[in-house]
Amino acid sequence: AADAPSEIKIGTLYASSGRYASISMPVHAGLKLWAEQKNAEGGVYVKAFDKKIPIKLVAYDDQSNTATASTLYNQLITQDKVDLFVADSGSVLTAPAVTIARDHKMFLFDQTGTGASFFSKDNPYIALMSDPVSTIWPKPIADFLTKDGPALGIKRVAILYSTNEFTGTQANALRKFIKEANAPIEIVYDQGIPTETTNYTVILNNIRAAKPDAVIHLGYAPNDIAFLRNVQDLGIKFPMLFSIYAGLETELLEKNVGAKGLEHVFTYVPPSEMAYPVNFGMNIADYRKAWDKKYPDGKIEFGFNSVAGYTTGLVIEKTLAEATSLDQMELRRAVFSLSGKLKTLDGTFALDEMGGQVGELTPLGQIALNDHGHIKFVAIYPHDVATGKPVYPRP
Amino acid sequence: MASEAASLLEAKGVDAGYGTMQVLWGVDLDVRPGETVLLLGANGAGKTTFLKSLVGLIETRHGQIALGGHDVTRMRSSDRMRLGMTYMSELAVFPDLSIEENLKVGAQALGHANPGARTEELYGLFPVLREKRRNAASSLSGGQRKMLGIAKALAAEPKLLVMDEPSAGLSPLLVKEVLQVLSRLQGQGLALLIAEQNIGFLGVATRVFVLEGGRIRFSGTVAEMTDNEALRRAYFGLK
Amino acid sequence: MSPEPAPILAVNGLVKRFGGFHALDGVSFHVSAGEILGLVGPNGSGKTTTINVISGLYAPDGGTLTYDGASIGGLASHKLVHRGINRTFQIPKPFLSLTVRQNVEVALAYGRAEIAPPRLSDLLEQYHLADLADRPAADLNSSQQKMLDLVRALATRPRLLLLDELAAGLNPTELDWIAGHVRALAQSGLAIIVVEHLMGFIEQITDRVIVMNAGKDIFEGPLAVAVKVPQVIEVFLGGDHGV
Amino acid sequence: MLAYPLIAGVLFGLYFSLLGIGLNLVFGVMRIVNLAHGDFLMLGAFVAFGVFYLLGLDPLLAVPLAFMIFVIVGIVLYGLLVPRLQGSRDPEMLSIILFFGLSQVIEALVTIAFGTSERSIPSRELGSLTTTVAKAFGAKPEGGPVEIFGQSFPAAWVISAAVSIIAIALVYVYLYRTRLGTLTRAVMSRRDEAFATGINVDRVCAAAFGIGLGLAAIAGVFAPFMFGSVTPAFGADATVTAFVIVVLGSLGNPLGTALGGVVYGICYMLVQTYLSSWADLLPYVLLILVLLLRPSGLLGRKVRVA
Amino acid sequence: MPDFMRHMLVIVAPLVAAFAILPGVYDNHLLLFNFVIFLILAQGVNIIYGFTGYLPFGYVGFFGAGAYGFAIAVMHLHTPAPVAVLAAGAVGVLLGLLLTPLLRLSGAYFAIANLAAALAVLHFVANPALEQITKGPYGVALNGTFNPTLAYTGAVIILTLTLAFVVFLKNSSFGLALQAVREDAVSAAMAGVNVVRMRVIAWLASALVAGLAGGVFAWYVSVFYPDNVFSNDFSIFAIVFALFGGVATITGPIVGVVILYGIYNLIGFTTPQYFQLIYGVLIMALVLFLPAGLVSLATRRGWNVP
Ligand SMILES: Nc1ncnc2c1ncn2[C@@H]1O[C@H](COP(=O)(O)OP(=O)(O)OP(=O)(O)O)[C@@H](O)[C@H]1O
Ligand SMILES: Nc1ncnc2c1ncn2[C@@H]1O[C@H](COP(=O)(O)OP(=O)(O)OP(=O)(O)O)[C@@H](O)[C@H]1O
Ligand SMILES: [Mg+2]
Ligand SMILES: [Mg+2]
Repeated sequence: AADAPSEIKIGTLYASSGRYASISMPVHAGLKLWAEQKNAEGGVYVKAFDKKIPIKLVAYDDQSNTATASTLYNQLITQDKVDLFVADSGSVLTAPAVTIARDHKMFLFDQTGTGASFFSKDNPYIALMSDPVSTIWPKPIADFLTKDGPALGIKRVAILYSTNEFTGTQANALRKFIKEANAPIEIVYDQGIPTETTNYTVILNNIRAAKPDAVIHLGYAPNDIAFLRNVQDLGIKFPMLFSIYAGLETELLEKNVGAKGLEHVFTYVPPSEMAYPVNFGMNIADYRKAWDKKYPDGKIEFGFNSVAGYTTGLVIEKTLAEATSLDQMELRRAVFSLSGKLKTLDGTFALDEMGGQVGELTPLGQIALNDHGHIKFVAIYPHDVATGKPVYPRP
Repeated sequence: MASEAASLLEAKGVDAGYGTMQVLWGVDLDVRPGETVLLLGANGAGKTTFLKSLVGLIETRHGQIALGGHDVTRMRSSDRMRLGMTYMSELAVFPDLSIEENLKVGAQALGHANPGARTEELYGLFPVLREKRRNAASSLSGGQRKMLGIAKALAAEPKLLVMDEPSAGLSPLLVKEVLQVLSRLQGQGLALLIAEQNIGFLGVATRVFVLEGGRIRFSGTVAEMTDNEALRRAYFGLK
Repeated sequence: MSPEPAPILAVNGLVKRFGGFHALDGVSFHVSAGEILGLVGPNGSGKTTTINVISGLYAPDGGTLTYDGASIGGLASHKLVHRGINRTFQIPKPFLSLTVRQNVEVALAYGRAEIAPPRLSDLLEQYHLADLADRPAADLNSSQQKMLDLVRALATRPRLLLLDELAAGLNPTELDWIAGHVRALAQSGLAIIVVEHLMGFIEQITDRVIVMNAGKDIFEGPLAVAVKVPQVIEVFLGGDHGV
Repeated sequence: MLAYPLIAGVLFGLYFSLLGIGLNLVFGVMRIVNLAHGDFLMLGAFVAFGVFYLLGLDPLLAVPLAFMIFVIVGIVLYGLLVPRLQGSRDPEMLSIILFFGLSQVIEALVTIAFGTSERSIPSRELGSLTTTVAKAFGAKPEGGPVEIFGQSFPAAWVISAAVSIIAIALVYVYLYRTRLGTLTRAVMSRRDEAFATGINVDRVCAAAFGIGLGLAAIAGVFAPFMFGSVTPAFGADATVTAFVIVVLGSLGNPLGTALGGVVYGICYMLVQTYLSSWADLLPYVLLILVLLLRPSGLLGRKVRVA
Repeated sequence: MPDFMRHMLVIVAPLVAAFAILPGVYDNHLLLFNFVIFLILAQGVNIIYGFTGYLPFGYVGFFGAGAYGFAIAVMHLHTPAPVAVLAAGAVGVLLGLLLTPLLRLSGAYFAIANLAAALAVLHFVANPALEQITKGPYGVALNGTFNPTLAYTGAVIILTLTLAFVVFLKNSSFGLALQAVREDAVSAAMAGVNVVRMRVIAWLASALVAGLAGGVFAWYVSVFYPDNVFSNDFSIFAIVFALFGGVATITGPIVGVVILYGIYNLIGFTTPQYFQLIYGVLIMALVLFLPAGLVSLATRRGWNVP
């Protein structure tokens, strides 16, 4: 091909401060790690020009402010004229990018914005890189409860969720899956609470009064931290306790809740614990090493989100190697062509027709402590990936 | 030199004003220990402004102010007052504090630890204040506030008391009582500098200064003032 | 004696309480157009409170207020202003950051509509505020602010004017000057209630005074008579006094 | 069912009072809208992290330490910022901008220094030095829950409520029983008259400002225990909550803040129990209702207008 | 009213013309759009704070309500977008009416109660129980109406109307009366001003302006969450911009937005690393060294700033 550019411009945002900083920064750090690693190798192979070209990451700080994010997204497209357009993480900060991408006919590499409203048949300009869409995410929990639960003695389930898009959608999905299964499972407590909630003592007291066999808590990391700490502070032992971030941001939770507080907690098993076989990019162990080397000060936690950012990088790399031009619809075609074929440390990359991620699913697992008090994961459901049996009820 | 050392308060060539507007032009005034000086002047002549610059509430742009022999021209108000001068402003009270607390603050601002006995004495002067001593000062009527203001300024047992229109708004009865109180305090050696319009105060004054348009127009004894036909006409009103 | 004109304002048994404290405890008096009524009494006897109630700042807790034949107790201040009642404040309350001119302009624009407004420049001139017209009211000292209060009140074209210690802080010459103005206003047909502690001033301008004590009216009549009433002397004047 | 949220409301409410009391001082005395109040709370939490993770000591020791540090920080900041601010025409409103800027700076610096992620301290570490004290409250050793009227509550709640009561009592003593406090209230009441009375207004205000920040920092020490974790962005929400509590109780009155906190706490817990998804709506509705019924807060009083 | 026409010609017309032309020369239309939005909001703050002294700390409540008003009109009533913008304005006014009792409060009490009201509206709108109507926390996606060019035009029209209203306030006895009310409500009443009605009118006008702005904002962005349109950053920015420029003038808030929001974006584009830090320091420095707002530079010299 003719005039190859001297660099491929990838535009993205991050939030160094504010409400969403703690989810945005690890994702962005993962993406940056990928970019720097590639540039150290002289760039990425771009099929459109049939050569290796360095990457230029154009990244602005939106400070968790969505109005700022909108202008900055626009800046990336209209002024910086980036070749590839990557959203900030989390649904709230991704939301403005969705419209803008569509308006400017730019294909949006959506890192972790799982909002159901982003994906529609009439919008071809988006695909979700690493998180499963919220509507299918809790399937393994529901299946475990309805299929294995009754035999274990799980009959009464409590659902507590934070009323935001991310966890609210999961709660709706979970409820639906349980009802559809027609299993002898009763939902004895089902409450949404504000996402800003940071103390659960009174709520826990109410849940306890409902005498559930399993408590499913769906909330963000700070919710999980406060929730699990309160459970510990009150000395309550629910027979089964599920929390999302015990698995997704294990390090963070371990720091804040302590290993003891996580023992026997059910959670999603993150890619870092599954050691998925990869056919592209670093595997989890190598990535961890690279991460620790680049971010030794521990200001940004290694976890699910850091894997997500790196995964975005890998998808982009593979896309560039696949696309015959940098035309946005061609990029889309290339991304979708990877579906089901690309296997990264985050699992199998697979998209539904609207761009939702359906491949990188997270099994249900349970946290156990080894003899040294270190955390390890036992995958429980689905059975084909299971590495052990659940400990139920919690001793 | 001897007379200078004898002055308790001495202002020389004071210029002061607000923002771009100069109000005072080279004002000279002195108060000797135990003396009562009356500052007269028309509405807007600059009496209040001058008192404020004496006690340090506004900056003195030129000139010097000495208090008990110390140059205090650049001193902040709280430090000046610690030298033994208190000020009764036109506002005079802390509206959100009770009467009793107002008196306490008056005393404590200058470091008097136990104002208790003094407070009783002041209540003796103004019984209505004792009656309302737990009420917020904001509930007081205009004249009651004046009483409180006077009492508050006295609570600190100053050597020199600077008062801005103590009689404005007081009933005739109270004006008389205030005059009595002041002459009693004079007897105890308190020096007074009073900006007033009420010529009743001439009775207790030793000397008079008259401000006009921000300049001293006259200074002298009460007798000298009453002898001056033009001044009488201007400041005593003609009937 | 000519028959008394019908009063423009009649106050009957007015009561105002603050918590358990009776600031007004049954005050009655009346005032007619063209008349200057003095309202005097010891500090805290309820003079300002009377004015506050008449001008609608506080609703009365008892008694009646009849203005122009209609009851006005509890009406909002601005409505009373539109009917022709206005006042000055003992502690003046101008619009501090507006200029003197703007202070008066507001009153000119929102005052009583029936009457053609007086000329702003005349008003300022008369009360010695013309030089200060374009300065913020915060730059005025308290007596100038009181004059501004008065000018603002006049700008609303009142028929009943309540003056709360307008003259406190003026020297005798200035008192004469303001007395002349107040008399002229009364001659032009205004009813005026004057609260003041300066007996000379009161003597000079009023025909009749009401002496208040502890929320009640204890005397009505000429000041010359009042000064001989023992109770008035005891609570208000003290000993002998020269008018 | 009702007893639990009520007791919880009182305990947590007392902590809420602690959250607001420093703000009340600063606002009441200087009419400064300290939008960075929550950021000082956050910094207080970081003092606790330091005491625990660097020195390995009981985080309770961070209470006096944080107080002292931030009293000094407050006095210095006062000198740098406030006199200049007071010289302007409308200091109360400008303080909003100034302290908004300060809050941005604090959050940015802390983020640069420590990163953005959540931090906390294990619950049982709070009061580890003073298990005797905890036992006196009926706690089992190792920071187990505390029984009150047969209901169990996190030990941290009880400890912070106790500290809060002590702090409020001390603020009350300071304001109403000490010389400095009387002068402070005089300044609160009318600044210009305070100058005229000979009060060293700057010194009085610097002290109040310092104490206000110190109290914020103390509240911050407990934040990781009461809110699970703390991030550098924690400040903004905390500031809002603190304002709500202070205004609920009425400005300038520490007892009002105590009452405001407890009322807030009880309502919060009741709503969380009976209408949990509306829990965040109700405190605000409560505030509005209280203010409409008593426009100057629960303990506010009416002022004479003319 | 010659001053009215002169101000319209000298200030409003060039500004509106500039924003009509700019999209042709500068491609980041959303940046321009946000400028217009903040110009509207800052003037809205000017109307209520500058002219009546009520600081609307929760101004975003009207903005967010307007945005949801727009969304609901489009989703449920299928109105065309311009009509939905009017509906958004109506929602703002309705919310304003609902909140008129707040005007009984003053100073910080009002500011905080207003903030509480905004948060209450946010939590109300975002409650899952209202999913059928507002989509609760799950966010709104409006497909049929998406049209950035028209939405931008709408915003410029709203800006023009808002400015015209401010010019009117500045040049009418109505505006003067509002300022009188701000200075002293009792005296204003004695000047014959119906204080309550004045305040309510200004309040509703300012609510209308924010509601309309929220409506066009929703129209432009199409996809948003409650957190997006109820972010209190909108309130704080609008207030900071207005105060920084100088309230109770026409030009102050304009200058404030152009400079501060300009710098804000400039920092964002050029030095992203320490964005927050630099912006915070800058704001503090401005307050300390230019405390009375930018227009004071001129007024101090005795110039009259419209
Ligand atoms: N805070 C202020 N800002 C600007 N100008 C002021 C201020 N206070 C007073 N002035 C002006 O200074 C001049 C002198 O005022 P000052 O108060 O000193 O007069 P005064 O002699 O005390 O009069 P009065 O007898 O009325 O009390 C007046 O013209 C007044 O307008
Ligand atoms: N808003 C209020 N709250 C509580 N008490 C009040 C209030 N207004 C007035 N009072 C009380 O009512 C009494 C009468 O006050 P008022 O101001 O009417 O007196 P006044 O006759 O005007 O006195 P002065 O001549 O000193 O101005 C006083 O004792 C005062 O403390
Ligand atoms: Mg004076
Ligand atoms: Mg009075």
